[in-house]
Amino acid sequence: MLISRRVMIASVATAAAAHALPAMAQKKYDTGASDKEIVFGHTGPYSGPASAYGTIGKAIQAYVAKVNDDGGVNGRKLKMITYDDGYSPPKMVEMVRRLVEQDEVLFLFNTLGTPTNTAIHKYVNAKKVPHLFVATGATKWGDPKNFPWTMGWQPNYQTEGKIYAQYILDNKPDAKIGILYQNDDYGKDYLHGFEEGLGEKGRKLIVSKLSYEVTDPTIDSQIVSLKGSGADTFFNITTPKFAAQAIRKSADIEWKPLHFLNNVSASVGSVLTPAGLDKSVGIITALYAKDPTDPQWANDKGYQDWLAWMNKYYPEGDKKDTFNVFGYNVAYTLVAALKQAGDNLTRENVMKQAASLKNLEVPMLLPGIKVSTSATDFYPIEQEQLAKFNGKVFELFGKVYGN
Amino acid sequence: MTSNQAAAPLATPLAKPATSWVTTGIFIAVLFALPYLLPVVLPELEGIITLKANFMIFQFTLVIIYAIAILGLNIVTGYSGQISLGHGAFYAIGAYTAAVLMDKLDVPYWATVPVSGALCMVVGFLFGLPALRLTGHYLALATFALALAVPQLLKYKHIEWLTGGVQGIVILKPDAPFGIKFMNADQWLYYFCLFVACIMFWLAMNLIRGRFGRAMIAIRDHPIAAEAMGVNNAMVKSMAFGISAAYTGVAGALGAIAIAFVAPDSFTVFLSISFLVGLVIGGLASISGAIFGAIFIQFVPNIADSISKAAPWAIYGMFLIAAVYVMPTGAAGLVRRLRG
Amino acid sequence: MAKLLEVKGLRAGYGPTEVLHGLDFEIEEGGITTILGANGAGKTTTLRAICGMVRVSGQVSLGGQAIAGKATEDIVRLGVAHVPDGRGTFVQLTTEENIRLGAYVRSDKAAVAADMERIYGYFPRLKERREQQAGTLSGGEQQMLAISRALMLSPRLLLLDEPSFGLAPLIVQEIYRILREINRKERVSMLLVEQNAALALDVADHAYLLETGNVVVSGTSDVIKNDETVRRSYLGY
Amino acid sequence: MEAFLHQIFSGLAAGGIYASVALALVMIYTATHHINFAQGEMAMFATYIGWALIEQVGLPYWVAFFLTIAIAFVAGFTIERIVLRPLADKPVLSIIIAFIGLLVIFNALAGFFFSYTIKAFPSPFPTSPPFGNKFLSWHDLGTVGITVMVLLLLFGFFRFTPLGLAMRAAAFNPESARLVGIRVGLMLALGWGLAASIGGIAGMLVAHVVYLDPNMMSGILLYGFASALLGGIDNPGGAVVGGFIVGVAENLLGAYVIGTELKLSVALVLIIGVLLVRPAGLFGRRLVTRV
Repeated sequence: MLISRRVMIASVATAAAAHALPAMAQKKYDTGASDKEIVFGHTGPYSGPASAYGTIGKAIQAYVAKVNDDGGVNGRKLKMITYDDGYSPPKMVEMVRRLVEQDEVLFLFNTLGTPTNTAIHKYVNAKKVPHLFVATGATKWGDPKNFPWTMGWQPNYQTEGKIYAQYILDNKPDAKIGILYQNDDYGKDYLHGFEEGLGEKGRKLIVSKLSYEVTDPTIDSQIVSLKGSGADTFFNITTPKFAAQAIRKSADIEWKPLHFLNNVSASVGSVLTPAGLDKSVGIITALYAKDPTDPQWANDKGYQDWLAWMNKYYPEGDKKDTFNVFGYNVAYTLVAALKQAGDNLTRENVMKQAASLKNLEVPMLLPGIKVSTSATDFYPIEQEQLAKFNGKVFELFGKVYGN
Repeated sequence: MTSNQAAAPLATPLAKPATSWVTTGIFIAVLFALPYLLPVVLPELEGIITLKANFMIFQFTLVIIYAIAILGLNIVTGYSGQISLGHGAFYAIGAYTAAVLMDKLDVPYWATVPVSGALCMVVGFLFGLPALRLTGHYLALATFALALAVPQLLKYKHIEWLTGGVQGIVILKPDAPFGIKFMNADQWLYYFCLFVACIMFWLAMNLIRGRFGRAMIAIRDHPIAAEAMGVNNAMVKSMAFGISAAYTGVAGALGAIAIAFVAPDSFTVFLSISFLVGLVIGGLASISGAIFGAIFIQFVPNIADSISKAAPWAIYGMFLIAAVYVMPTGAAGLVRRLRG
Repeated sequence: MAKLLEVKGLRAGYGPTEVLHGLDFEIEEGGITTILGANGAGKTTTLRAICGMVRVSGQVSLGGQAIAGKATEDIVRLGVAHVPDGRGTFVQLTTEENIRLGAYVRSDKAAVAADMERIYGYFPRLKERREQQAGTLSGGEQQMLAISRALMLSPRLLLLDEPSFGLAPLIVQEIYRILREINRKERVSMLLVEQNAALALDVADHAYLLETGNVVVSGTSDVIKNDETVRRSYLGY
Repeated sequence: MEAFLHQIFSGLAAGGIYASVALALVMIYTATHHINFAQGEMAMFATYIGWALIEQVGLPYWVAFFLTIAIAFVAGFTIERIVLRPLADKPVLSIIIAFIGLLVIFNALAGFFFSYTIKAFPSPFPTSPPFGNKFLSWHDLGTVGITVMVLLLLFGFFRFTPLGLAMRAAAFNPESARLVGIRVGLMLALGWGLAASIGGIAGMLVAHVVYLDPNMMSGILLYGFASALLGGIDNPGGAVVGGFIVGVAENLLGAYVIGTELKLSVALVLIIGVLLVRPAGLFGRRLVTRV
């Protein structure tokens, strides 16, 4: 009797479980995920020489706050744990290990910097922790064969360099090219892509190639040398401060080359305005995101949503700062991937979903530029469009490069 | 930094070694037991000892490494009285030596450590011979220049084949040897570093209490008298600089092995400044001070970060100023005061 | 004669060590008083205590005004000039800048200029070297410079810490001759600390003898000079 | 040839910047015998105040300029009183750590209050090139002019005023300074105030050229430091000349000799070489003391 009753209860329970199975089937969790929340990790340079990028982490946090206010992702709140890595590779290793081993996050998101991410590249792949949408434009983040747990996000620097090279070969095959680049991984990546795009023959067009260090107070001397080299085309691989100096100095010494400015510094408000809008006319750049300081987007829905979000969730943030657009866009991408993952919040599925984004439209990306990934394509944004500054706005022109 | 007046002390030196043999013994025993003590002290770690405890063991590994580096700086600044803002350079040279040897020549990791130390000793000595003719601010500028120049040299295009340029070198993290099963890579690395540290600290103690140590201290306190007594000041100072560089180089090699990656960005000027901070806050001319200093530079930035994401450096700066208010002779000096 | 400085129960020391264990002495207006004693008796500390350069307790009054515990620069402003042990030369400044600094707290420009000329009258060698860096002066010249700087304050009380130290006998004689002259002509009261007791007793009116931080003997110079036991047991000549 | 002249003149323009920063370093050294590592960050912060006064409050340039100098003076004075006073009798290295503390605090606070995007700082000088030349702008000339003016004022102040003399005396020998009635603590605080003011001037001149951001001074301070030591740390005139030498030498080396990658390293090695031969700097006075 007793036994049969126990059996009966058991069988009822089994039946109930069996019945519930279809609905429950996908509720699978790895560490960091639960019915209530999804915990993920992030690091950024809140202190130290690269602290200008710290705002990206703050913007992501502000976006997470908005998502949670709107009800979270599939009913789960997002919890972001973020630490300061000071742009130092050893510190990054420590902080990422803390996130993975002590905080037990589900995945890592948008960790910043090429040397810093290189330092943890092997580790996260050995641990099989999704390492999503890292904030660097190096090429190595899209290597699913060898590093199936790491994925980039922004168009990589090499691709962008190739776009400029292609444009020069098509439109100015007799150019005499002068290049100024920052002497670090970022500058060299651009340079590498550009030279590769020019090809064996095109490389002969380069008449001068100069570098600067971030500690240099000014780059006036380099601009003077570039002018002296007779270059009539200028590829400007510099961060905002040096970009503004370069634009102004070349105007001051009346050097008027065909000027290509890397996307890193293509901000109307925080680079061209300080440099002088009149001095910036004719600058060509490759864009993929909307510049919040470019008046052409003033009535754009995506921009207005962004502005409303900035005002509500990140009022102390600088609205001229393109990094705040970057944070918003990348966080938007993440939320889309997580939505797609549904209730199956294993590390494997998160990675799988991040690698199956199909033509995702992100509000602060340029119209027509979409986020797409696949099991073999770990470069979410590969499209960029050239734009020329007309004294007021960047006018997009030509085709959308990339696929 | 102060004027060239010989009377102005660089720091208040501590008179005697802080710790007795008994306390030293207990301390070392605790360090050796640490990987097994952690789960006991923090019961919530039980059962998951592998993961959470591993991270802490990794952090303590870093503390040990920094302690060796600070000890090295202490030899030159604390005992020999020469200010150096450039020891990050030796840390970088040590780290790159280890990385290049492992990456290009497949030298086993443990063998790279003495090589790094030896190379740094030579570089430090050669740098010291001319540079130590400078004093005060001038030496500070020279050493600071070294800290600034080394990362730039490391990415110089003509040695890129060796150093990996701006990309740096990724190396393999060593596993426990002989197929030891009860120890994972982190624990093994901890013991390896601890072992090296014990040797280095023991050597330092003997060095400082010996003839050479007395010569260094004599030069620091009474340069003219020392010279008159037949001490070759220039040679002793340069040797001290070389030995100090060797310590920091050994630390750099261990650091490279622990992090399994080197790049120019790992060795900015801020690293050198951190060592100086660790040195002063730990306690000058104090061997145990190096450990306190290492704990400070390892953990206080994390605390600052946890207090404010808006401006962690502002918090860190306040910690720095507060530390010199409360402990003008460093943590080692404070401990001494509390004891007696 | 009126008392310029009265000291009662003066204790002073460095850190935890007390050097002076309750001194009582006084200085008469216009006179020269000397403090004698062996090395380490507390002579220099006594002078430093009067100027507030060390931690003190007890009473020190200058012309009836309590000065114990005041800051050095405030005591100086009350007219106490100090020729310190080691002369305290500003070695990087010129001779004349050193002398000008002596009058830093005075605002009577015309009188300062006059004083400067008068002092150059006492020490013509300094006038010759007025543009020279003070660190390059000889020991005797630096001592003269220290005295000149102190005099520029136009002090009521001049504290002198071993002005003969390390100088050749001829120069010592010259300095003492000038000190006596200044005392007589300008009525500057002086408190003189000396190891060379014979020299000090020669110029001073009154003497105190210190031993390990206590006054053991006091009296007029003549009395002490002629007291055989004191001379033998304390002064050693 | 034209390019060569261009390099020389842009070196002179950069030299003007280094000179103005070196002058601030010499100032604080003369007054306190410390080299303040936080000097650059303090100057940067003062420049932000100037920027806010011009761009946000809307004051005319020169009003904001002098107001900033005054604010910097008060701030420098206050920092000495609050932060450094309690450390007065502490070991030198403790004070250096406090400087490092101040450096990171100001750097972080500037980013926190003013964000990291670069800001254009106006120049009070005309934008058209002076006398039709194409090598130097009015701002470059103005920088040199103001730096030389500050230099002359400082020289006069230290040489001919009792207060200036007292400040030097207090730095050289605080104990003797007290014995002539100088309030040494006050002198140190005044020295900090003056140095902060000069730093503010330098910052405002520099910011127009390099753009204002929280890390504006990190590179410049090093060049300023090198210039000051090259010229002689106790010699304001030497520091200014040192600034020009460093500016021109760095440009020419980078453009014609060693390339831009190593120019900083090589420039520093050269400076150290000079210091080995002339330990007190090119124009510094070797201190001679007889015992």
